Amino acid sequence: MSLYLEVKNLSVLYDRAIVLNGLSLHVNSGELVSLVGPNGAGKSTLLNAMSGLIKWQRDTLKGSVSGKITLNGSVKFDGAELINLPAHEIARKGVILCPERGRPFREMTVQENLEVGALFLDKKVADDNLEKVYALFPVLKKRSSQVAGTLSGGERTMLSIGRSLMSEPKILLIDEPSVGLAPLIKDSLFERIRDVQGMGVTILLTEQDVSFAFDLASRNYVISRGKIIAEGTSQELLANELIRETYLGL
Amino acid sequence: MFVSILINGLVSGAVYAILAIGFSLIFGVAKIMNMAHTAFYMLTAFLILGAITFLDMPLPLAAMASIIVAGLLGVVCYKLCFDRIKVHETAVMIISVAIAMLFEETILLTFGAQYQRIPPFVEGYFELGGVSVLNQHFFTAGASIATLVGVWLLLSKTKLGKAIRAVDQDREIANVMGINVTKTSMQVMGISVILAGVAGAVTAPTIMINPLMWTNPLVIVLSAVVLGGLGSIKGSAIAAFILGYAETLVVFIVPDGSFLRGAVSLTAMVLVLLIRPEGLFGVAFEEERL
Amino acid sequence: MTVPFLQVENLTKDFGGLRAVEDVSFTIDRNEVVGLIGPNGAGKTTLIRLLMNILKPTAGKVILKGEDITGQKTAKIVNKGMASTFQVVKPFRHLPVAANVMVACLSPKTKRKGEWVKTVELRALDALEFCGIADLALEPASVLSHGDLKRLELARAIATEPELLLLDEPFGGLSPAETTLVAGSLRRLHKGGRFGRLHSEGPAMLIVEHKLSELMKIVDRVIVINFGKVIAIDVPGNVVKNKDVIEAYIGKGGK
Amino acid sequence: MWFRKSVLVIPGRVIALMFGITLLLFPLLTADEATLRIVTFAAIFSLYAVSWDTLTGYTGQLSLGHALFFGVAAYASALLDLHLELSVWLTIPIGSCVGAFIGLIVGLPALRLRGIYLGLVTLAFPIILSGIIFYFSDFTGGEAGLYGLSRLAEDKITAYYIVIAIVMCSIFIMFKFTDAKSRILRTGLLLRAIREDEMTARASGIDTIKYKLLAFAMSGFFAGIAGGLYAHYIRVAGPSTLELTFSIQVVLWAIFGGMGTIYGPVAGVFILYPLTEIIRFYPYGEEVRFILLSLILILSLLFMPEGITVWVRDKIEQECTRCKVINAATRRTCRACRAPMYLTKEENANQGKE
Repeated sequence: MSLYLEVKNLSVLYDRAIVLNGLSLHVNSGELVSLVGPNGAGKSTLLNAMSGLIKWQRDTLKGSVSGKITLNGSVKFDGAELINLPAHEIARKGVILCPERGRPFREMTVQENLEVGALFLDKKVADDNLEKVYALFPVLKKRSSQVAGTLSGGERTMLSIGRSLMSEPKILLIDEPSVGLAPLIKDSLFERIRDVQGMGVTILLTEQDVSFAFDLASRNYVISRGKIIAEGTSQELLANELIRETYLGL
Repeated sequence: MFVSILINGLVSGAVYAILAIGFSLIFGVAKIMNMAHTAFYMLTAFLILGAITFLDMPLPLAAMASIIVAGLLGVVCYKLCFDRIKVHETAVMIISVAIAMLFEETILLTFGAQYQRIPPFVEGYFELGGVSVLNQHFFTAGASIATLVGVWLLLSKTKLGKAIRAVDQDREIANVMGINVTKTSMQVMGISVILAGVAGAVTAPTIMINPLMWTNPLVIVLSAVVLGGLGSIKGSAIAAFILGYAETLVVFIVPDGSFLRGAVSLTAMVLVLLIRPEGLFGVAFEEERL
Repeated sequence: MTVPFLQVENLTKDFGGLRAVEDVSFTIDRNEVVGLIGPNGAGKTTLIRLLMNILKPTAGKVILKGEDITGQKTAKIVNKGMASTFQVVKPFRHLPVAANVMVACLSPKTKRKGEWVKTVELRALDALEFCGIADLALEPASVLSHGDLKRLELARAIATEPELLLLDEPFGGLSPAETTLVAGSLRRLHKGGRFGRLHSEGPAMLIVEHKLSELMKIVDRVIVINFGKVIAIDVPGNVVKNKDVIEAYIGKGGK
Repeated sequence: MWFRKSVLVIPGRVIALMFGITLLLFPLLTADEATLRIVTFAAIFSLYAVSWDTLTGYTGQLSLGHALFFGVAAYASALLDLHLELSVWLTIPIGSCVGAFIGLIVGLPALRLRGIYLGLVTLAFPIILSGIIFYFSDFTGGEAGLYGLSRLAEDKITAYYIVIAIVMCSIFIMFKFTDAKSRILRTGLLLRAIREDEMTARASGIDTIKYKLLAFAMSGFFAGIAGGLYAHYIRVAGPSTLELTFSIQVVLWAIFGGMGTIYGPVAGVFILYPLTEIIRFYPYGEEVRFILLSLILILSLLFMPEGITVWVRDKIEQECTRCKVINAATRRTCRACRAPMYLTKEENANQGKE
């Protein structure tokens, strides 16, 4: 398996507050890797930094919201350096973020939401992708002309995954897919994520729900205070008493 | 009476709607409170006047050229001013006021302060229900509504339109979905100013034009945008029609009270906001209030 | 029969169609430390916001010291003796850390004759010292790290001299060593007394937390909620054995 | 001693002090009535701009219709003067109280609205009021306004000193009222807290509603003083004091000078207002003055988006990173804790690189 995505020494500072502290990790092609850790550990910040959002915030908002932002390190994807690319270029290279709670475009219909994902592709490719997404998530087809703001939590997450699939991703960065979902919906989402992986898409997801993440992923990282604390398969991590107690809270 | 209220309300409502849509587009996409928006409307009217008197252009050509020039000027303003300090939202707002002032004073200097007239696009008048209505009014209403339909088609059918709406609703997510937000913002600035220009061109023949004519519509547009719920393009258009009709009604009920026009629509806005702080069509998300 | 210190009756909250908190009832006594646990999205944070009236409950009552405080202003509730920390910390970013706490020291509740105006700075410093971040007092809050912000939030809450403290993930994002430290301070705080010029009334506490091992050491009772409903209220020893609780936490497979 | 320690060593305060002294000695420097008039107006408008800054810069309640307070007080003073023939020393305070009362009324929607929504609602009030004033033109004078008010004082120089004294005292009160570091009044800290995050302030037990209304009332009161002085100085209270441009003008001044600082709006007014008046005396000045003014505004905001005083302040003053005491930028060690200042500069530069 080839090294696909490699994050090296990534640091993010909001003013002088360190959110990511020289973090490194890698994802191989075709893998499903999970990133678990408590609130405020820096999971979302990591995904945002990889997808170019932090860079965008740094350049556009210039700290008007949360102070001066500093971003250092390297994110290599398929041999290309991403850290200095604007977010839309990163997306066009096939690294797509599914944000926490989906964040659909609320006032657009489900179908329009999906179409936005493929705006930079040809119409024909976009239509094909739409078919594929509808086949994967029949529930979205049922709701295709409904305004996205009225969707339930699970549907929003599915919509955001579907929206990312529209842009023919090579790697999906899914932020907290299971947050706030009922067990039944969690289970079906679990299956869908497996299906997406089956389509040949590499996935990096963050989770607070350790059992959900560990069942799904082939390899896991434990993150705490902006650093990777441990890495390994679910069995390895669960076998380690210290990590289980202090970081996973099991 | 009823017919003329209907027509006049329609005319002013449609024009305000065009202005309000342009304003809320650039506000939604680039977070710019463009107080110079209606100054572009005034500018276009005077560009047309200039093109007719100094360059002897035929009216339709003059109108087209003026709208395009205004649009280009808008993009230049965006590039030179707004884009460079977009972080400081208050500074952006003040710069737009300064730009509006600059336009106003330049026009004052070249054309003078007196009221001037632009010939109508179509001559003559028309009897309807016992009232004579100028054909120009029909033209203005028709052109405005055609523009509104055009904007609606642009926003709902084209790729650009979808990109604009996506950026309007969530800039960050639109960005990570592969949309170039900076480029879209500039395009929207162009579109927004062109809309203001269209509004100026179609209204100019129905009123006396004057360099100070941008303040009153600005107040109406601001209240329409807030009344409709900031960020809701549809809401601001509908609110613009409501305010347009409210204004027309006031003029009919209190004939010599044209100074009350602004006051009444603003009172309506204040009352609505007190009852529904998020505007008529805005959505309040309780979960996000903290 | 005595009136319980805090009594929550049938508290319910709807978000649009979603019922985030459903028919929650429980009581807390004056000298109790109670844990509130449950999986992500179970409604713990919503419950705390409902108690503080940051969100308006759809139905139900909150009774503090025998007085119905449902729907009263948040500031008024704080002045009646119930304070809370938030999971998402929002400090006054451009104000120094000390000033952040001083704002809480200025609330009417902490007003005591004569010494009030003079001791505001000193009491704020004492609160910071108690939480272990006195050395950062002059820095603006925007430079604090996540862990320090959590402690600032705690300092702000205890500076209002509460009788009941609602803590939303006080250990969230803290390292194990820091967690032990903060847990220790919470225990000291609960005993009450004076810390420098800071007066602690030995508040009762309701603690929302994910780090169960730490939590179980300091609490007297645990409330478990899932899908907005209370599924168990018991002493820590029994809760871990409760079948419903295990299922809610580990999931149906029991893996 | 206190004065030498905390005023004379800080360049910004030295400039403020010199400015104050210059204002007091101004009539000795020039006897030109037109110049004196410009400075008097600048003083009145700076009080007006400072009152806007208290509300928007410090408390974060965007007011786009500040002319309301100014105009209402001007009209109230004029009516009291013309109909009840009260003395100037009564009409201005009563007028300002009316301003404060109007502030409270406008403040009520502020409890539900925030940001640009609030700005738009405040923008509406003066326009609504001027509609009413035109409607009842018999009582209010309509377009021409109320004229023939009694003078502040018989001669110009006395009037100048009255205005300067009142304005200086008012600005000093507001400086104390909004100073977050003040040890006497705590309102400054609370207002800043409300601007930063209202929810956190409430959770700290602060009744934010009370303090927001207080800010509105204070702001209305001092804008009212400015309005009363203005009306009595030019002896007319007209609808121009309620115009939209007059509301926007104050925002221009304050943001040009630097929002959220008391000295910023003062500097903004004292730079921009005399400038627009002086240009008039030059050939073609009358025609091009607003063009020049807007160009100056655009350029200065492009390079100093946080306002001119903030830009200057950052050049001449520096905060010690250790003890947060303000030092002159030229100092090499902190005057309070003796920590080396140049080191902290380097530290700041290196911050991003670690």
